Amino acid sequence: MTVPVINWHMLMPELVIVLTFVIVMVFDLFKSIRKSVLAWVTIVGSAIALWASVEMLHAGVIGNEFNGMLRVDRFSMFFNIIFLVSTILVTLISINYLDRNDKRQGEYYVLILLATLGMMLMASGNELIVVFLGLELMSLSLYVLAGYFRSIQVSSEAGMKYLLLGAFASGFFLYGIALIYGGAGTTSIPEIASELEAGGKSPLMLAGMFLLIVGFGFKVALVPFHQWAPDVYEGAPTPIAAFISAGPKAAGFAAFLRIFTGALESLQPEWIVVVVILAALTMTVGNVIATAQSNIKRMLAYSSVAHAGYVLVGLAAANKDGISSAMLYLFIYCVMNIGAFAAVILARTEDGENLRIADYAGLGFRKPLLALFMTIMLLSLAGFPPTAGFVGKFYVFRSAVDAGHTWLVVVAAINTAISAFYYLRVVVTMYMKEPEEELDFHAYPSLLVFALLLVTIGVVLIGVLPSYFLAPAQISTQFF
Amino acid sequence: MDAEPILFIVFGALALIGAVAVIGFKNPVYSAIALIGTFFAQAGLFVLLGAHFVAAVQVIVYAGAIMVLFLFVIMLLNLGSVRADQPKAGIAKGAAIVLGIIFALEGVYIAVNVSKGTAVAQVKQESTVGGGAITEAQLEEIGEIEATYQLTRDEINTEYVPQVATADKTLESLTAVEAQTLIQTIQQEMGKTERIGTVLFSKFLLPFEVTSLILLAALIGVIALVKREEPKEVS
Amino acid sequence: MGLEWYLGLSALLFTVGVVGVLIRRNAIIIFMCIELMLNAANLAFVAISRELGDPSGQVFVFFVMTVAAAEVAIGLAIIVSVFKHRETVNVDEVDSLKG
Amino acid sequence: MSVNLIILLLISPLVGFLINGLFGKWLRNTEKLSGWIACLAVLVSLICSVIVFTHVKGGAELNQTLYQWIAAESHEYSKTELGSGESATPLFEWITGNFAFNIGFHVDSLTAVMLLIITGIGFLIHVYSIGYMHGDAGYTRYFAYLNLFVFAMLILVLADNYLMMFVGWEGVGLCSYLLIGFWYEKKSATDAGKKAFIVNRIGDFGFLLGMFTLFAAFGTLDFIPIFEQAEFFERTESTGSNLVFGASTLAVATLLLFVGAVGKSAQIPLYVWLPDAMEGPTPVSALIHAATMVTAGVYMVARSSVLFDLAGTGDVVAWIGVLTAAFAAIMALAANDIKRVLAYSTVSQLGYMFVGVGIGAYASGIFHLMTHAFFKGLMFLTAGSVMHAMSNELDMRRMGGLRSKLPITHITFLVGALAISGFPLLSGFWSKDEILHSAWEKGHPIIYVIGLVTAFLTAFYMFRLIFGTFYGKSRVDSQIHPHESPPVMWVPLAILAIPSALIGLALLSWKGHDSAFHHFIGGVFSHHGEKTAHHADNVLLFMAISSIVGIAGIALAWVKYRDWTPLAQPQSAIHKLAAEKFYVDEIYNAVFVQPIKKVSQFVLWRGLDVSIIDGTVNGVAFVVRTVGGSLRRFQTGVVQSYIVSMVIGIIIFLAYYLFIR
Repeated sequence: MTVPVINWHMLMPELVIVLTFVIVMVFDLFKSIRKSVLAWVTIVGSAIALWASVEMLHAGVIGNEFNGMLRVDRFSMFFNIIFLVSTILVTLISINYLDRNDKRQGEYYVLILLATLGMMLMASGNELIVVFLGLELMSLSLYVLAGYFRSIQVSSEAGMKYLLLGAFASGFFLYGIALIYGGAGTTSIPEIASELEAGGKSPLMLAGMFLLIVGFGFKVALVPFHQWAPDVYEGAPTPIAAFISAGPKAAGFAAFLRIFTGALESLQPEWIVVVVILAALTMTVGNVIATAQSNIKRMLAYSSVAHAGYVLVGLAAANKDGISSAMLYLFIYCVMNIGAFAAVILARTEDGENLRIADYAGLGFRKPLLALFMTIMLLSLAGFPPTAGFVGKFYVFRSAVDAGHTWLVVVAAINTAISAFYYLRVVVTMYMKEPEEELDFHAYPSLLVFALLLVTIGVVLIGVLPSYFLAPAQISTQFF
Repeated sequence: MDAEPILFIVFGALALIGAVAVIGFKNPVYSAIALIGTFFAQAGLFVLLGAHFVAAVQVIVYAGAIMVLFLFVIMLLNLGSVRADQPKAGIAKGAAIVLGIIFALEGVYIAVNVSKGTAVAQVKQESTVGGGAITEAQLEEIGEIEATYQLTRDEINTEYVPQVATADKTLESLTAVEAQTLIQTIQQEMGKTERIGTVLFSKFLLPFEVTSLILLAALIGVIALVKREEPKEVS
Repeated sequence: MGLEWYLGLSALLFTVGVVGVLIRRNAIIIFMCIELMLNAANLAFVAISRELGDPSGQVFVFFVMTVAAAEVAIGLAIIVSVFKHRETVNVDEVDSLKG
Repeated sequence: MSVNLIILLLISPLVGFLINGLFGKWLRNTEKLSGWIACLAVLVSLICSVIVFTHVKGGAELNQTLYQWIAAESHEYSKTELGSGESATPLFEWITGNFAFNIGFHVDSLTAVMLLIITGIGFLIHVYSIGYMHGDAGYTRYFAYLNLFVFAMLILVLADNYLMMFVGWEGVGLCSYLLIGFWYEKKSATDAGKKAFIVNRIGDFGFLLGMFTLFAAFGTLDFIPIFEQAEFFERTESTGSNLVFGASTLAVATLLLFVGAVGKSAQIPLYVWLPDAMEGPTPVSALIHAATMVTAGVYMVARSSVLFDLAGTGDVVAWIGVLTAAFAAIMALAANDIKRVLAYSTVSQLGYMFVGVGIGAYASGIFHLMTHAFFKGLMFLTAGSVMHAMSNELDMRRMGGLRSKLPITHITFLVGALAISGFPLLSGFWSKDEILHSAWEKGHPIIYVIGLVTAFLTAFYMFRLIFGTFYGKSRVDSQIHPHESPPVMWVPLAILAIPSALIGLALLSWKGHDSAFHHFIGGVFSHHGEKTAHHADNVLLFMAISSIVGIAGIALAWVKYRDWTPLAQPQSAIHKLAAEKFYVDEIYNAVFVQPIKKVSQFVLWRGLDVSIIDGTVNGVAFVVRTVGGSLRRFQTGVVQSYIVSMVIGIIIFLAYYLFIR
């Protein structure tokens, strides 16, 4: 075995991201460069990487790079697109936010890019240890970002909670890898698969498999590993809360899919049981607690917990339909959830962020554009046609029914009804309630409006033209 | 060879005692020192397992660097005193210990059943071979070893074959038993720095690069978190 | 010595780490206990690595140590910034985010 | 007629909305510009509509599916790469077999007429608004909403299926709601907006259920397949193998759809929102709450004429219509606020339209829809002009004698009033007479009589309004100096006055109801044989009766209100009679209006919606929230409690894998 030959063109998206953060770091050294330039470099770099990913998805490039450590295929490209879209949107909504809060910006964007790179490694890692390192790269960057506003007490608290709980979950994840290493004698995903075909299931493998679920379950906030999410979302800077709710969740599911449908496919009957139970628990607990929230960030946090449950419904189907619909759902979810957080940022007053749902009273007339954006995002999250959220839920539920998980879909449908209750409550507050006090709402920053407009167009477009978005997801599952 | 059980018990016991002491001491400084003890004991276990390089890194990185950082922060925040550092009392503590015991039972159960249908068991089966000439499987395995460690056939013939066979044998003329010993011998060598390095920079090049990014992320993260505020923010 | 013994020891060390995380209130000590957990996993890696005759397990340990170092650096930085606000590292008192 | 033309027609107001909505910030300083952009957008639509009209007149029809929501075949990927035997599955296959929701246009003569009304009147009202809204803080917002409204309304009439129609239906509702509450600083405005929203929701719920029923029966929501299937089953008297179909199914479906129409078109008992909707800017009242949106219900019934005919539910429609017409006319007698009078009058005239479509005289109903759009739009705009002159004063008791101050406004208003009163040869005369005549001929004498009485009341209250406002002595506050509106406002008035007066004459031939308009639009409703020639012999008699009734109403108003002094105590006998009449109105108001208001508000809204529907929903919601509230307690904020639940979860699942498996 020699030093691997590297096909650089196969690593285009990753390399572009690396180059981008190097440029950001260098630019950050010059005091004369305006800080918003850093954001634009980030956006342009991510956009180039996004373009490369789209092209590679289109072309159907397949490669096993670095001695099979990295698997470049449509699946990883599909997830790269999710990550990069999230990164671009989050950067867009961060610019004004950071300017207002007057913070150091260079590190912020570098960390966002590093987290994105970690996610990309998770999606393309073909070796458990690469997945672990990708996960850690992502997590470490996010711990810092969550606690980035150290002058704000809750931000530090969010960072600390995320870090302590995240590191704890990483310990289990690592132990799971060790057990699988012992059980299968390798950590390479294709080799584990072939080993398992030969050998039977052992306590070592089963335990290892479950500990991996714990690791991913923590990152994607499944009940009972979800409790960090509301606290961290509330305390973290709002764009970062949006980021944490989008990219890492998709990355967790990407790695989960690759490992569980790739390496652990022959254990499918074993893990589906837990996936189904976790799906039901996650949806129900997330939605039920969300109804009792009065802070919009916390509400969105619990709602994002519930959404992870919907994705699991797709995974429970564990066939091509189920997986592709879950992938599409993740894409849709990331876009609309970032949109919802962006609307929260937009709803700020001169005094600061406006997080009480009660403060949204009367927005429908006072700030019609903002209220419209918020309404569209919430309707999409609630799954009303013709928005993207409806399409996503529809495909997921259908595939689960086809796979015979009827009762799970019944639970999911009841949960959708519960979720409509708390999403619509915000809409009703905006349009039907009189404000208790006159709030001096901040002017619209044009970038934020632009980002929201992009998201809105995306949400409606996916809702109206779903098959254009489902088709890439379907062909991206071909490796299974 | 027979020293292993004794050494295992000694180091294992030390590691466990150290670990329990970490959570037992009220003073965080003592805890930190107990943790260093555990790390040293674990380094001993690594040596016992033939992982010399890892043992060295364990001492240097963990005991040397990481723990110093811990101690430094404890001193910096002046947490050396006992104040507010008591473990949780009463029910919480009891519940935690009950949970711990159940969890430990599950862990031990996994460990006891390690040989049920796993790859590890397969390796053991393969190693019990009868007489006769070297088998195809063994030749294949040696081929893999060559690839992994970047050894040439000549090197094996000159360096390792004499260690397991008396006469001027070559690899191909070994008996199955001798070949098995040969494989084990080479694998014993693998803990050496040179071997680890070879694997690290060939097969695991990508993860290695990623660790550099992780360190970069940590570096930037720490700078972002503790860098002095901009002057205008002080007001 | 069979693999069972090493794995058993590793499981025990891991458990001690978990229990430590549960019962200690000092964030720094909780953090040490997490290091203990990572170390227990390392022990399992090395033991399995020897059993399989495969060097990758040892390489993993190397990676894990790097990750642990990075985690400690960031973790301590965050703990310091929490301490600046509250003059405490007691996790029971850091609970303004809840509900 | 190409689809691109329709798309241009449809998209143009949307573009206007986007420009004003998104770049309003930059347009704010040049408010004229945003107004003209909006006008231009509608003008483009108007031109397209005219072209469409000429095509349709030449016999063209269009029913084209633009896009299937989830097509049976997927796109490039599936064809090239999914390989044989695999294709993206259509969205609704799961539900029924093979359903795809289409976005498509259905353009026939009915659509063409609606398009002309919407874009023609819409354009004039846009132009008028430039003057009317001058200097308002929400100028660009106003025009953005107005364009969005036109867009939604166009979707509603262009749709080739119920679902798309419903999208437009909701869209116009949203715009209406936003525009009623346009001046959100006024609490009454936001209250009125909410009232409109809530009352309309009841109707929309009916529409939605009706759609579901149709879908369950026919497996599609497209107009043409539904109509064809319905006729087929009727003809063959067979029931489809897997269709839930029968006469009662259609009856249920059409009645549910009609509930939607009742809400949107402000009929008993859901009319209550429309008078309050006058809180919005006056051009909005003219466009949305008189000429276009409120007629959507009539349009929907006409569009579904096949179903209503087959189900035989038209009588219900006609009766609701005529009762509403009479009832609203009586209420208009008692109102003193100009816009309120006009609002009740709108409700009343919508009732006429429902009589028309209910008794099966669809073309007459649509004809009245069109003439009403012109003269009621005109009257609202003139009312706006009066308000403009009178510094937003609306009470006619504080007006009088404005004739000389506002000559153009006076003339145009007079034209509108004569038209609605059924003055011979003016547009309202023709359309109203047609409806009444058809009612008699089709065997609804009671409806005919009530309609006739209502026609009398209409002429009476309308001229009470005219005399009270423009004639007699001036009762205007001395602080106010009435002045004629700027050209940008009165030119649209003058233009609108022409069709208001003459459109009936232009479209009618003297041979009774077999008019040019009927020729043009009749084909849409030809399925039930409306083409059968009318008996021309009675036509003149009926026309004479209508004329007499209308003129009598005007005459009575002249007698009583020619020299109105409402602020003084009644002295003469005539004044006393007037006062008594007033008194009767008050009783009527107390006996009928309030109870029905109460019925709609308390029984329907509070009773049904709040206590039953809301009660159930709230009950469930309460339980969920309570559970959620108690689960929240586990979120203590302390890291270790989170770790405990993680560890418990891990232990349980591990035990499951290790010991149970």
